[in-house]
Amino acid sequence: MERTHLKAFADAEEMEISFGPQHPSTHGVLRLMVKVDGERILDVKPIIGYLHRGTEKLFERETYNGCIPHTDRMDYTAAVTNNQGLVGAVERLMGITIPPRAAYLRMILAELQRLASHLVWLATHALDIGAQTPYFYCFEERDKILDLFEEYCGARLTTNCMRVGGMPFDLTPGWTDRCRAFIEQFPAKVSDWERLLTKNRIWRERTVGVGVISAADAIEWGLTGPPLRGSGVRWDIRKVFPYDRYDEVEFDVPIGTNGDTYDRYLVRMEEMRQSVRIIRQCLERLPDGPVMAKVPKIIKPPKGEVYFSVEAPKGELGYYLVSEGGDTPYRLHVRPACFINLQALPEMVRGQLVADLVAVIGTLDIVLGEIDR
Amino acid sequence: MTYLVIPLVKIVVILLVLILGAAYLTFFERKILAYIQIRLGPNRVGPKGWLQAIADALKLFVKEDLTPARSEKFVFLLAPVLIIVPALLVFAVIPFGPSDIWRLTDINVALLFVLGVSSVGIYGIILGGWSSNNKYSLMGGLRSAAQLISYEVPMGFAVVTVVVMAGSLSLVRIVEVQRELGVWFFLPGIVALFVYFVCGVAETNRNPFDLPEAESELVGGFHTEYSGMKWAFFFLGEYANMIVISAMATVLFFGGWLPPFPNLLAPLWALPAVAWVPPPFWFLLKVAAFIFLYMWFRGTFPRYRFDQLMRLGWKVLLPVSLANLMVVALGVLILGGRS
Amino acid sequence: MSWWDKILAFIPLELVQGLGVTGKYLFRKKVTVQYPEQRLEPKDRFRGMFGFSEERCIVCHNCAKACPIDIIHITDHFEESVVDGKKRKKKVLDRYDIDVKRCMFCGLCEEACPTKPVAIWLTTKTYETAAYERNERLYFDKVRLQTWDGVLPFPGVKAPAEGGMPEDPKAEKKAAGGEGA
Amino acid sequence: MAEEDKGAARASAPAGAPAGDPAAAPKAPWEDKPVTPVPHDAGAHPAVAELEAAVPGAVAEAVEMAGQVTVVVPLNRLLAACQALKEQLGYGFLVDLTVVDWPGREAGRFDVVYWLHRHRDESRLRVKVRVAEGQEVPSVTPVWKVANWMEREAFDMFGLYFGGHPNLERILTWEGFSGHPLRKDFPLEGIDTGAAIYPDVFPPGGGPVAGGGEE
Repeated sequence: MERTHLKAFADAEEMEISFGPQHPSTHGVLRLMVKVDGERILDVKPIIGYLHRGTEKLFERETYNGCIPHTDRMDYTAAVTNNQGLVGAVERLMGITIPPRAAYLRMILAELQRLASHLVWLATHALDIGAQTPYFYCFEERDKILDLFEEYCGARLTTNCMRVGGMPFDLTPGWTDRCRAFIEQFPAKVSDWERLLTKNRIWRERTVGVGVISAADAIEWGLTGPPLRGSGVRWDIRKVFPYDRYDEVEFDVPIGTNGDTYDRYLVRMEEMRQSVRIIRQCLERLPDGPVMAKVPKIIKPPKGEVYFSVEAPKGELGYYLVSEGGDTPYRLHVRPACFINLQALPEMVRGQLVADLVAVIGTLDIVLGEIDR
Repeated sequence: MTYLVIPLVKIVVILLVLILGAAYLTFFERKILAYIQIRLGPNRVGPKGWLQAIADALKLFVKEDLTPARSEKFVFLLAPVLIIVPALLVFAVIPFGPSDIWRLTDINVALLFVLGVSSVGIYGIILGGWSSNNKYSLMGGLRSAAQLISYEVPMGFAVVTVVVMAGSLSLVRIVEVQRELGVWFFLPGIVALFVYFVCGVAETNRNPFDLPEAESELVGGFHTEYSGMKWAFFFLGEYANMIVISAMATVLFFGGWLPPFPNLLAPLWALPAVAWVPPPFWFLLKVAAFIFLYMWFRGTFPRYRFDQLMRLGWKVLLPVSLANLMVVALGVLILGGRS
Repeated sequence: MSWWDKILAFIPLELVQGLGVTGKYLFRKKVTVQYPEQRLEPKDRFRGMFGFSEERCIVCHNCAKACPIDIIHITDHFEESVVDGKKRKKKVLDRYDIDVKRCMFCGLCEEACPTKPVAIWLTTKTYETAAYERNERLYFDKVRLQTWDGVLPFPGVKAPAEGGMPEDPKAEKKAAGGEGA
Repeated sequence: MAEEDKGAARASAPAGAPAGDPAAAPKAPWEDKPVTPVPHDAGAHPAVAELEAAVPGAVAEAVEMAGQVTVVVPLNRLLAACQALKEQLGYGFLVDLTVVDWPGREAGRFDVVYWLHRHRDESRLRVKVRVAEGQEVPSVTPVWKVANWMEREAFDMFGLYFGGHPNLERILTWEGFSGHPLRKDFPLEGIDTGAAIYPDVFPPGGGPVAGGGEE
């Protein structure tokens, strides 16, 4: 009697596995209903919402500056870029121009955040594929970045470091030196990790040709950020709609060719180097002057609507702000990059193996805080 | 009387050393991994963390032993036993030193015995994965079966290379031949050593071939549902198997208990200052080096995928080991082997 | 790719290179901080446990309004007193509670505080606020906010009631909207 | 239009603004009062004209604000307009889809907002359609695959039905959740949800209330 279920189990051709929400490599509370035939994936159905906190509803009761801490908690590995998008949207709607020093500070912090976010990605992606050690190397570097954040704004993860109209504080004395010291030693570390992974035959076998998505499909599925660039589309908000002072710095937008996991890996590694390049230029040019524009004490944008997006580490992070002229947003919608990138997951893994599923989740670099909001 | 007592004492000693050694291997592994990962590792229990292994064992002893409600109870219980017993059994024939004191027994088909017994261990994994009634465990068990089939064959051929060179299946004899020839077999058999060690890593389910447990894919693989002492048996079995593979590599390719350059430096080893060093010291040193290699691998490499692992086994290691066997056999034929 | 390259490709040189990287790190200085014995010192602007000074507070409710999640609860009343023959009305603080367990340490309350030096601040370097019973131990009224009953101050930091208050409105503690330096 | 976003950025941020010499130059833009963008009619905007030419009657209203063009499309022309936008005008990338709730508005309670991007000249266009409560919106999933989850989210949060959607389920809240959280009439402090999940434990209306239990 007891054996019947095992027998049924053995006879079944398809098996449905519930992957998550407590699975070690679903990067949070993602749940995937995976239909497999042996180890081959027939279909994947993502189930999300375990971390839904109603952020957009909360925005509707907060003052504009009060919204900023809430954005920290969406993509919690990249709080600075989240802040940047929100304040950018409000500034666009109010027509505020921020002082150049504030703009450069924002760029420095945002690029540091991009490094930190990519480090988390590399750490967890490598861990998913089975290499434990890069995790610790990456987190060591990330901690140095978080130290810089802590020195600047007092928090390491949920920075809340921007205000409508500029930056709340100026840099502490010596911050630029420490930042420069960090970015000078950083590229050598990237090379170390690349020696560990890039040419490694196991790493290549695990990533080349896995989770392929063509350029046309990538656009169709709305991918942005490294997943789009990995497919060979040279498209970056920083270049297309430059915000802050991105039009004044030089940097390249790396692209891949095949749109597979390996290309996305290479793109992100190169983006880290480009970020270092941007930070170096910003530190050289960092002008003196105020860090806060003249803004009214109570921020009341005019009636109207605006969409403003930044190139977050995960892709295009957009804020759609509808104002009725009050001191709280009438509606503040977030266009989360991860949410939309995750949607392409079933398309990318269908027909591949369970081990690839893990690799593709890692390469999409999702953060459930942003997906569920 | 001595006929019974001395082997019994030896068995007890070997088992104790082995189990304690396996327990402490976990400690060393954590330490080495931590140092590779610029951490300190366990250093709280006891002086410098030296009691960590004991604490872990104690924890596992007192931990609640869960059996999934709809599992195959008997097989579920049998699996950990199946994995640890063969791993321990192998040590019956491994020679730690030249004289009879340093080994339990010397049988003339020791190599066959080792290969045969150690492959039984895989059944523990397969059965454990199947009987847990967990999909992740089942997949872990299936992967393990595939791995077993793919890697037993090239490993066998790698070992045969040594047999061709030594002309014997007795482990003692193999070491003796290495001493007589004055050259350890890793030099003529470098390819065989490589194949053997890769297969050994795969057989023990260690990184980069740790697919059956593959934590980031299958949660815990075949031992997802195990806890407490049953789980500890899996763990002990894994580490005991590592010791087995390392010990075999030492015996087959690195001259077992022989000190480095036994003939060239013979006067040095005869000096009273070093002559008191018992032969097992050299043996254990070499084993430790191999085990360190295991841990170094774990700290460096990503994990292979299931189909890639099979491809590596069948398409690379098998032809390489076969070709190598032919070359070595030819060499032995030309140089006047001793068979 | 010639046949020689193909054979060479069999030899896993890049794996050895990877082993070299991890081998190099094996002998590097370790970065672990042994927590209870060693503590990382937070930076000056670090947002930690609340400090509050009742004498500085002018009961303006700005912090409560600035708080995005409304965890600062303030009630007050007017007290009339006669000083030098003149009637004076003074706001008196009845209750100043912070529900620290829900706090997200954004620091907006400190920025909103109009007094100089600030009456509420988070730059205390103190982060060990863990408690077994969050509803009791992490709900701070105005007395506990100043005496830090149940909070372990960071070594060298004093509780507000013992004088551990920010001395001067330093440049970095300026409120948002202040002029740049 | 290629410059629509860039242009706005430039207009409000003159390049090379003097940082070191504020006294000589006129007031820097960040020291002055902000120049608030004003919405104005964009009927003549080339993108709007193109759309009107491709699908006659598709443009009910066109507004430009802060360099961003909004086209209001009548509900019955939506699918045709979207198809034309994608296939003829080249808006291959649906950036965002969301809903704004305007309770009590005469023209229909909801605004469904589509934010499109064209890679050809990197320009963007906002398409808006007004929907009354209970009215069905044609799904744009056949046009842009990416709309799938966005529409599911809009359904989940606002209770808008997208006709022809392949899999219109709740996405962020759970199946069986009652209410649509981002509607303006949904209480901020949440609703009693315990009853819906554990009908045996909590009687209807007697479940734990989100945000309750404080003080």
